[in-house]
Amino acid sequence: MVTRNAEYKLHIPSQTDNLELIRNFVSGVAKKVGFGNEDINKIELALDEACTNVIEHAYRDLDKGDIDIAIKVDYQKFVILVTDKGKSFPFKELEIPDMKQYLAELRVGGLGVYLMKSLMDEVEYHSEPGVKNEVRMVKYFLNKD
Amino acid sequence: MVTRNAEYKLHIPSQTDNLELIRNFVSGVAKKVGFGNEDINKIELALDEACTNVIEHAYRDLDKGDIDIAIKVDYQKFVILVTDKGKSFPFKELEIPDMKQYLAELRVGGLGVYLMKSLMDEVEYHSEPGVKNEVRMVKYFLNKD
Amino acid sequence: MSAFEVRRKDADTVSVLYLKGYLDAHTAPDFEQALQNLVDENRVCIVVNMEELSYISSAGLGVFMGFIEDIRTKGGDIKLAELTEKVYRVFDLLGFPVLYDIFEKEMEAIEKYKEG
Amino acid sequence: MSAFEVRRKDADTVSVLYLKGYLDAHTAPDFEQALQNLVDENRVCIVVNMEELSYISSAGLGVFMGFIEDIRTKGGDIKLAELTEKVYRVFDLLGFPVLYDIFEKEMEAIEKYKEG
Ligand SMILES: Nc1ncnc2c1ncn2[C@@H]1O[C@H](COP(=O)(O)OP(=O)(O)O)[C@@H](O)[C@H]1O
Ligand SMILES: Nc1ncnc2c1ncn2[C@@H]1O[C@H](COP(=O)(O)OP(=O)(O)O)[C@@H](O)[C@H]1O
Repeated sequence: MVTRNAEYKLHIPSQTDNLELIRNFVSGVAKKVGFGNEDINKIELALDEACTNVIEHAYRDLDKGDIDIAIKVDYQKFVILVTDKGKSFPFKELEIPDMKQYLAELRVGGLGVYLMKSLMDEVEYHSEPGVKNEVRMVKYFLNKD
Repeated sequence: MVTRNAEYKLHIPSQTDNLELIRNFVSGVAKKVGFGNEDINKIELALDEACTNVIEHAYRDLDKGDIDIAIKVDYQKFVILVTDKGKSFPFKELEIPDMKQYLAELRVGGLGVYLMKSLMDEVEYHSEPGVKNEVRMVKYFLNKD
Repeated sequence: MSAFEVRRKDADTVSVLYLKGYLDAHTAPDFEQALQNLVDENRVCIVVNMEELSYISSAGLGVFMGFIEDIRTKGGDIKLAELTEKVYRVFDLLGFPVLYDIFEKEMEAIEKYKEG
Repeated sequence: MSAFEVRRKDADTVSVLYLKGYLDAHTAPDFEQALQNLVDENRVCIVVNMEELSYISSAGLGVFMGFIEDIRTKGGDIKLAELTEKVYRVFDLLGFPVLYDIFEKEMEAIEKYKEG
């Protein structure tokens, strides 16, 4: 029996050597709530990308920082909130690459947000500058159970 | 390089089908901070026992509850705090079984706290009745690094 | 989800239960049920093969303790075989080897029933 | 910790890098270093065998993109071989098969260099 309507939270230092723990956490919860392997892999990668950005950009100039990951599950959807207290950025102005052009020009980097958007059903960014920044990603349960 | 001086937290619904996630969380952190396999296994089992007790005793009569697990690591020790908001119990009055007698009498159950104490260097229980209960377990780093 | 599985093999008067995965408070009821079925069928010469058991907590140990008296009264036993080092360490920590026959190989446990 | 490993095998003019484990922002520098070493030795006919690679994120993909131009300018290439389905899906999602030769078998990738 799959249990939904629950909240899982992980609080973890902002370091790349914690990405594996973060992936294991989210894939464990995603498996538990009934996602298949393909969706589990997508969710895992999307969260890795979101956290990598927090580590490498939001906390770039800081010695230390923490990442808070909250997973809220209800009967329709799987919501991941990634919160940091580092630097904010203008998410809406971010230029999402056209992959054909990207590859033709042999560009490097700048694929994280593109991946997040491709892998999840919804990706949003909210910032209260100086307080916290939050990435919100949603995956809906479809044709499941 | 092993990073110490950090805090990891997991917030999770009080259900036995979350024990696997809990074990993966703590063994991931224990591995990361440099414990060997034998210690990782001990820490994993001790936390399973502490959480099983919260699920089966502290929240026994409640439909729902949450467990908060905090791991605080510094250069000397690995501290696990397990917090619940369920029923408290008189930890100090608990009779710890004499295993010889226990086995001779073919007794059943009542091994959880005994195991926690055998596996960890320190085990304490604090309760603020009606507010929260907390199990605190410590494992020291010895002859490591 | 298949975090834990019990398979069963009946060989003559001996029944072998193969445990696989994680035996904890969540999965212990499955193991309990498998033992209960054996008792109900009066098949009380039991070997528990733990070659593929990767984890056991006190909830799992409790299942052994919960059945041993009844099964021995009925003239049977629960013998353990092929424990990994990790799982053996938990049994050993609690002194279980005093109470349970533990064998390296499943075959040895089965033979033991035939001898006695 | 060995969450990620790169091994290397030189066969004639071709060098094969074997990736194992998780290629993410933490481990990408190891892969980068292995490619840099090859470039420094002017060994630019490269096959990356990903049979044992269980995970890749954009940090890993970035390493491929970071070297491909320089390596092709030098007359070499990075060819990919033996991707698991999970890893292939990430490459595919981003359209990488347009830019990189991907082979089922390492041998095929090596042969391709020999052909010319
Ligand atoms: N969480 C974040 N905090 C601050 N800046 C960010 C964050 N995420 C993305 N950015 C900015 O957006 C850019 C694009 O991000 P992304 O698509 O993930 O690619 P990459 O991280 O490889 O540059 C980054 O280079 C960075 O400037
Ligand atoms: N976290 C807890 N909250 C409430 N009661 C507890 C808790 N932990 C242990 N107890 C009480 O202490 C007893 C002994 O616990 P334990 O040694 O773990 O064995 P068991 O859980 O198998 O009974 C339990 O039966 C229960 O009454």
